[in-house]
Amino acid sequence: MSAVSDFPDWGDPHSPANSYRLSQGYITDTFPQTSVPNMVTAVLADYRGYDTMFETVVIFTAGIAIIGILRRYGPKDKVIPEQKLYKKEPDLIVETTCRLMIPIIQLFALYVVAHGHHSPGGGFQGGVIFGASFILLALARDLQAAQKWVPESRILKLAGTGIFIYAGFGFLCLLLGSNFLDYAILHKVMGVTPIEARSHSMLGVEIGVAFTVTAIMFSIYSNLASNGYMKEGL
Amino acid sequence: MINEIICIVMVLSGLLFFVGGAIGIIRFPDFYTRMHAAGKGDTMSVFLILMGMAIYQLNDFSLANLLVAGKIFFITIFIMWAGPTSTHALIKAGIDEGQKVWTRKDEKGDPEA
Amino acid sequence: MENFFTLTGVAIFALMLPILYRIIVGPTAIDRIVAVNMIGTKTMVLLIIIGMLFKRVDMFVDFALTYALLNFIGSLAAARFFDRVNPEKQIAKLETKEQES
Amino acid sequence: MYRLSIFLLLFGIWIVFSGQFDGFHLTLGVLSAAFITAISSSFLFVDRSKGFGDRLREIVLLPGFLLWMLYQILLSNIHILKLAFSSGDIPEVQPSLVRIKTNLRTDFGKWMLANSITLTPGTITISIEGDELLIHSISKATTEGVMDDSMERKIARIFEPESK
Repeated sequence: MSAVSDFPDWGDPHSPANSYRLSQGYITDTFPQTSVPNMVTAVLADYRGYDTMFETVVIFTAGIAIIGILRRYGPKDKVIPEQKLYKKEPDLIVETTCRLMIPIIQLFALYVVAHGHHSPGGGFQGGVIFGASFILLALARDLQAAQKWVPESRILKLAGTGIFIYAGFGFLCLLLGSNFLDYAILHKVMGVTPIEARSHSMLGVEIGVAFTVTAIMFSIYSNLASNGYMKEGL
Repeated sequence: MINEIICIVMVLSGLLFFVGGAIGIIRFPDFYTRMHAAGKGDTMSVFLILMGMAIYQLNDFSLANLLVAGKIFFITIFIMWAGPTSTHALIKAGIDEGQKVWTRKDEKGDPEA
Repeated sequence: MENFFTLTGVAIFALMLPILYRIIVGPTAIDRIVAVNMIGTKTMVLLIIIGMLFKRVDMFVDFALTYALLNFIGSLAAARFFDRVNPEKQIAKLETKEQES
Repeated sequence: MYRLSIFLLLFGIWIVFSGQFDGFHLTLGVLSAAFITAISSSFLFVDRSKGFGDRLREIVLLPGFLLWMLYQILLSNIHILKLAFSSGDIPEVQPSLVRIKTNLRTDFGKWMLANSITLTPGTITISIEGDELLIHSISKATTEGVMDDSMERKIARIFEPESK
């Protein structure tokens, strides 16, 4: 308790963490270099681009591992005994509420992805919210209804697309004669100043992350909820 | 100034309803009656507290503050929209789980079966 | 006004304690879930108050909305889980018991 | 027509969320709203047979109903507060299960009725089966209150004017 009172104040510019040389560099240089007001996003998606890219790959690997461990392929036409247990007609009240809520949640998820520059948020968080909207659909109706949008065959494709977008930005930089994930060179393609190019590329990268996280979120939920049969869920 | 007074009154009455819900969830006899305290005590108090905040936010009027107040209002709508549904879902789950409905013993004194 | 918001936050935090009692004692699992749901709602209000204190409400509103959403999904998922545990309908049974008494 | 109104609605919500009015963010908003309209426009407004006049009447009459609802929520909270602070083992609490029939036909009307019953003092809807609602009521007075159909008539006046 007494140690807590010795902590520096929240947002104190003179606290040890803020007065260190490296942090000073980030705090003063981030906006002129990238035109992104939110430093966290800039550090995450630009200065430490490699790190975030392989975080996305880690999530992808986790998704593959979940599918490999949990997914069970029962016989095609035999009725699985547990399947009868899961059968349940959708509840009218829950279904109507979720039906009216889902488009707005999806819009909110896209807002979180798109405004990672200005407010807290970005690919990971937006992806989780977008995945949550599909989970809500699966809870309100049944797993089939949600799988109409995210079928099993499409999950890995979507997740792969996300990583492909992220790495694609890196290789595009490489092709144009700069370092891997050094977005400033992309101004030749985008037709804006190098500083704005960095900002816009961060958005592209975040979209890639969001794809992966959405797909893997839903995959984890549907595998866990249906005991790996992907038929009738929770 | 008038905004601050409205805000204080609204937040205090919201807190009062929170107290009602909290005491209700301790004192009421069975799951279903507790559900009444949980489901209703929360919606109105959240509405009052958040609207008080939104009104306080409009104290120095600008477009940005108006939009933030709009967002707070949006959360309020979300709560009042989702609250009844989760109440309903949980009480239905209680029925399906086989919770007993508590009934008052008769005045004549024959105990419940 | 700042002090008022701080006190409100402390009061809401104190109101979580009785509900915590219900989580610990609560006779059945579903009582505990209801209590957790209530605490989630209070946490959402608390987030907005923290935003007011830090003068960054525009940020904390997003947190609060996400928190409310996840709280809602959590309670729905718990409710469906109880449906699955006891799939046969209990309503008819309950009503007969009601008429007997 | 419906898709266009959904798109405009979503774009309005986006503007409230976003709060940034430069071209870049507005373009993102248009793209996002169009994307959501494309993938999930089937969720909002299921009943597409209603004409423009019906929708206009709903929009005009809905705020009055919501205000009345707000008053009911206030009443129900005061009711809970009174119960919570009453002494002894709360003699007013006499729970019972009630079944009522409704004449509303559409799913949305039933949803509205169920939520309204949940928010009015002392009653919670447990389930809807067909046109029967199972309701948990906390005391004798609220049981009588839920039996009369004034609320149902209010809802029917807004959403299903032909059915009363």
